[in-house]
Amino acid sequence: MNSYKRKLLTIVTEAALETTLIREIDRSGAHGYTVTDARGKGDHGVRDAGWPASANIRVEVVCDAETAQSLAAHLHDRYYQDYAMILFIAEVEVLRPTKF
Amino acid sequence: MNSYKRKLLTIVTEAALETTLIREIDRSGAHGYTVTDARGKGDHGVRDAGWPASANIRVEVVCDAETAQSLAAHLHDRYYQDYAMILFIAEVEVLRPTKF
Amino acid sequence: MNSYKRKLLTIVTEAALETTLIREIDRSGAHGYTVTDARGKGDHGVRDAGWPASANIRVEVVCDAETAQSLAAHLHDRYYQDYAMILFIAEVEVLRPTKF
Amino acid sequence: MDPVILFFVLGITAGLLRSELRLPAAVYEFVTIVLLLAIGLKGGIELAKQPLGQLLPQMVAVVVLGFVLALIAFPVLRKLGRLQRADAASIAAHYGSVSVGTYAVAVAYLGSQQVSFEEHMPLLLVLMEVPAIIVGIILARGVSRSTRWGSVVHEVFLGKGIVLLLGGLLIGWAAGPEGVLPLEPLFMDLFKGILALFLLEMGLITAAQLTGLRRYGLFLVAFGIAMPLFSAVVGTATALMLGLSLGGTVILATLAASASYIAVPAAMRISVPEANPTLSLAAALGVTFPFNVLIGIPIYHAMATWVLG
Amino acid sequence: MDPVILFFVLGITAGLLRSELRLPAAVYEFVTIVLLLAIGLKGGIELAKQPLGQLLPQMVAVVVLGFVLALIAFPVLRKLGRLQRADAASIAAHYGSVSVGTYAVAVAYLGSQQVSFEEHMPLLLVLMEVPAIIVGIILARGVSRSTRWGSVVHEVFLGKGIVLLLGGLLIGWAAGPEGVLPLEPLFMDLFKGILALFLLEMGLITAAQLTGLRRYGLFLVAFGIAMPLFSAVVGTATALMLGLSLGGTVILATLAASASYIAVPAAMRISVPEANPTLSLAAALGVTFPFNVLIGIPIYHAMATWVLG
Amino acid sequence: MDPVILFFVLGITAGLLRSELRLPAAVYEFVTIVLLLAIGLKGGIELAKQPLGQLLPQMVAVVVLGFVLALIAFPVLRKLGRLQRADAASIAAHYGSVSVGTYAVAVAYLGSQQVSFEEHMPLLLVLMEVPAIIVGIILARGVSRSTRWGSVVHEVFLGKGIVLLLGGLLIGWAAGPEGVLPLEPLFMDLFKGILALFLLEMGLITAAQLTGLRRYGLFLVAFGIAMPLFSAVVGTATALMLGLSLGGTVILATLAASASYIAVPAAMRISVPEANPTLSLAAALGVTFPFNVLIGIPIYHAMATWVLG
Ligand SMILES: Nc1ncnc2c1ncn2[C@@H]1O[C@H](COP(=O)(O)O)[C@@H](O)[C@H]1O
Ligand SMILES: Nc1ncnc2c1ncn2[C@@H]1O[C@H](COP(=O)(O)O)[C@@H](O)[C@H]1O
Ligand SMILES: Nc1ncnc2c1ncn2[C@@H]1O[C@H](COP(=O)(O)O)[C@@H](O)[C@H]1O
Ligand code: NA
Ligand code: NA
Ligand code: NA
Repeated sequence: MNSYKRKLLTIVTEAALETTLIREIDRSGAHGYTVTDARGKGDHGVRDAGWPASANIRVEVVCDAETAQSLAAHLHDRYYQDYAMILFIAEVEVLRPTKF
Repeated sequence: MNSYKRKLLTIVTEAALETTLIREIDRSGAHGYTVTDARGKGDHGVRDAGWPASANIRVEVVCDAETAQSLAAHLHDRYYQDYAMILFIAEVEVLRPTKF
Repeated sequence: MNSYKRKLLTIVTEAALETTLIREIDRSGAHGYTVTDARGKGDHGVRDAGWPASANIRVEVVCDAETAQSLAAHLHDRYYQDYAMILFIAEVEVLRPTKF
Repeated sequence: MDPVILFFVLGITAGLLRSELRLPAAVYEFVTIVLLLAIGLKGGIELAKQPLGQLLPQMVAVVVLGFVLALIAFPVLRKLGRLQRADAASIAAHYGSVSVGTYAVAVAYLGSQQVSFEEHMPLLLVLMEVPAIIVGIILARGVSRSTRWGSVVHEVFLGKGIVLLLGGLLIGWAAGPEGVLPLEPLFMDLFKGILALFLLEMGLITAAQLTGLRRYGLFLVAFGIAMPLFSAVVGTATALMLGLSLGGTVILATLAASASYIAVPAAMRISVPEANPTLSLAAALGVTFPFNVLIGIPIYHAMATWVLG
Repeated sequence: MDPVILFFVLGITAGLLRSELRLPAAVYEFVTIVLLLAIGLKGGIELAKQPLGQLLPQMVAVVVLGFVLALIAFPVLRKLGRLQRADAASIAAHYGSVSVGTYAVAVAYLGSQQVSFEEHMPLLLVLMEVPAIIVGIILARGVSRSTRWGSVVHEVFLGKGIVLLLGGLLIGWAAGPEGVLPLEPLFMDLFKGILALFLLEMGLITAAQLTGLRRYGLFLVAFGIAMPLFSAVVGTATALMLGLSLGGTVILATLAASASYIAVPAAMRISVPEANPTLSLAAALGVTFPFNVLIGIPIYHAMATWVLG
Repeated sequence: MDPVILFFVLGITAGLLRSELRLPAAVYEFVTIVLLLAIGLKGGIELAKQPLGQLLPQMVAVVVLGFVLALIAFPVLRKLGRLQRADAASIAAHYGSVSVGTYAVAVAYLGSQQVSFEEHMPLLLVLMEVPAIIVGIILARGVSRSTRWGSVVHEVFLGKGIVLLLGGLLIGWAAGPEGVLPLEPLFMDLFKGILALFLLEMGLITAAQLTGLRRYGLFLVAFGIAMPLFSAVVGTATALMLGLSLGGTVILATLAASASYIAVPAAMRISVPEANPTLSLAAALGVTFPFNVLIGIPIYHAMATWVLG
């Protein structure tokens, strides 16, 4: 079976941003996303998920390289300063190129 | 310390499929798997995990390239049509080649 | 926007190890980590998260190659024998090189 | 209107207005588990009081009722609704089976109307969950050799719903009214409060299903209202035949009218995967559940009063 | 000391000692949901008993109170605290709004002191949550065109807190004292037990906020104690003007003195993202919440007794 | 048979039949937290009634009992079971310590047998949790300098179990019988219902441990039954020496016979990581817990009756 290269953009950020972030992803042209609940630590200190204000989410978007780059750049410019957030992009192979 | 190349197959699908999927992974020859609860959106609409019927799982399998390819192809053929499911494969390094 | 190569070290292990593991990560020089709750199966059998003693965590650390290698090697030497644990490292791109 | 219903209305409203209100999955599960055990326990206590043999006619009747309702729904869905074979079979299974949430609302309704009913109804509830699932699978795939009946049986009888209902029944039956007494503060006194939380969540879920509905149109709405009305008539007739009391008749009509959304969706997803779950859930949860809860049960009450009066 | 307060102390202690004790997020949510609904229901029952029109003066007064307290806090934070505009605006919004947890403790306190109060207080609680949020946003950004007021309104009125409080109020009001009776075992009888669990968790959370405090110094501690004392005086004066009873006066003083940590943080995070949430939570949760719960409420009680005596 | 036991049987059965039934982790935690607090509170109320000094002999006795049982178990496990040093030490620690779940079942059992007991037993429960852990660590590693006793003490005394039990004790003691009254609906009235849910989950967990058992054979089964019987005899003798009542004797025998599965596994995992947790959990949860709950407690009751009669 053939496989095709796509990008996996992973975003870890504050749970409070979920609705906003999903709107941004929908607008970016990506076809879907996956969210899991998370906790962690970074420049904004420990976020231990004990209550909504300190919970994180981990969002994954599989999409083409261009969408990944532009979505990442947009999120970076718009949210990095004010929110606890990290972004990273990995290379992945998918089986159905039209799906992503 | 030496490191060895393996594949990381990630599957996001309906929580209802967990038992079935685990059976498939066991049969595939992979040595293990990791499951986390998730929600998301894709071609089958929003799955918001509010109740069991709309919950997703995110399953990871670290294995050799061949197992990853054949398991992915099998899952694709068998479940893609009827279930909300995505698959993607990434390259990873592991420390103990015999474990995976 | 420029992007920079970093490593993503993923650790899946027993939930009981969370505090210890976080201390190790802090010491390793990595700038942060992300934790999600998980379940799974491996050489140490099925860990189904039904209660604390059988729960897993999935920890991710984005850092430079050197830190990833040395942290992985240290965890491997120190914990692999006694704990249910796997480690794998992937290549990722990040936007802000100083953050990781 | 019973205040528990108002919680359902609150949930739907919050869902439609896209409120941030969301109950964690664990809370939904907790509330469901307590409800299922409570219903089972209550029925079991009653079983302890009377010989099971005497209930045999009723037990047989509801099993037949489950089969029949699914078999009637199928051609309607296939012909009038022009649905695909698998979808029609799956929806038929949902409507032949029963909804525990609807049952609980009917119990609460009769309580506040001070109408008593045969307390062994949870036994009939359990019995009526299963037959339609089997009908649905056979309608979808025929009695082919390839159906893994082993795993179907496993899926059906060992699903959360049946295990907790049946477990509760057996425990209630073994422990008897005296034995269950110390469990009552949790399972009986809190029942309505827990039911209120459950209905709040069901309202949120129902609101989400309405999207599915918008996509699949009028037929499902019509079916989701007409089918329970028809089933309630059949249920009432069956109750009459069995000589049930007024309350028992309302309950049996409600059981017949209700459509499953716990046991059947899970079973269909595994055994008839080609059926689109959006369709069946839109009908069962988006239309029939609110219809029964808000309008149906009082209608079935009126119908039973009229028939038995 | 009321035993529920001891649960708060237990939580803080466990948190500061870095105990492994942690309540799962789902338990926190469950406990919060039950508390919010219970408070709403209780207020709603009372509303059913009296004409709403008669409460209009009180309703207007607390809305104004919310505006005023936020407007007073802002320049203090800006000038004395030398905080950035956004931070001062956000903290002002927290202190102009109210804390449901503190309210619940005050209710428990009055209960054990056997002081009665106007039971419609939850209505005032709901009304007082919102105005300060609007003040905070305007203070932070001016009345610029670019503020997406649509999404602000959505965020504010459709957040979990308001939906559950208001929903509870409406259900209690529609169902009346009789109708709510079967819900009482969960929402009334368990109230104090659930509040104890909530305060245990709040203690753990408070302990975590103290880190934030250590970083941002003395001003926040001073403000976090002085502001509630000042607000309580204003609240007491307002209560006097409105002719509230002793209990009602204590409650209104407590509401004024309390700082929000559910509705406001969520709204500020979205609408004034440049404000640092560590600052506002350190003050509201790390200082003011424990101050009110442990020391403030008895002080406000003494104050009201003195004023009204 | 007490109906709460039937919930345990339901859980085991569902687990062995590989039912889909699973309680979310958050529900397990919730139920555990309520049980631990309830047991602590109950003991604390009693402590408020009597001078602590009077209990000193009992307190010392159970601490010694904990040490002794672990020290007896170790050579048996090492010699007869031919287990590795770390494994033997870890299992010895489990059996020298106590199981809160088993204690709760014994309390429920005595309640339905209408046998009263010294209500300060939760104090002894807390005291008996710790000593065996220390024995276990020393047996595994010697009193080497490298053991980080600081983190051991932290792990042991600040684990969830001890914090909640001790916290409950202190709160109950400070608040006294009157003060705790408003908390009773949650912590006392619901106790048996919550215990039922806990035992349901424990049944599911026990069923899962049986796999571990199958792998490690007969010795663990034999030890898992013989050790509690032996410990119960020692416990009964101690109770006799201390002049406890019939109920108190049954409780102390049960405490001695029970094997920890909350505090000890967590502590061993960190402090004696080379011990295989599958072994200790298979014995403590797969054998001893069900043995005590289903058969042991009535035996200890009979034994106490015989000895004291
Ligand atoms: N180096 C890192 N590796 C993995 N996750 C991180 C890292 N840094 C931050 N995070 C996650 O991203 C969240 C926000 O990061 P920050 O904005 O740096 O506080 C943290 O709470 C962590 O969950
Ligand atoms: N492009 C995507 N990126 C990340 N996750 C996705 C994507 N598409 C789908 N998913 C996830 O996979 C699930 C099933 O996808 P689908 O079958 O497309 O509905 C969704 O509910 C999402 O959780
Ligand atoms: N091949 C694998 N792929 C993905 N996850 C694995 C794999 N092997 C083990 N795991 C995870 O790592 C945990 C510990 O592994 P082990 O030490 O092999 O028992 C398991 O419970 C799984 O969650
Ligand atoms: Na039906
Ligand atoms: Na205020
Ligand atoms: Na013991």
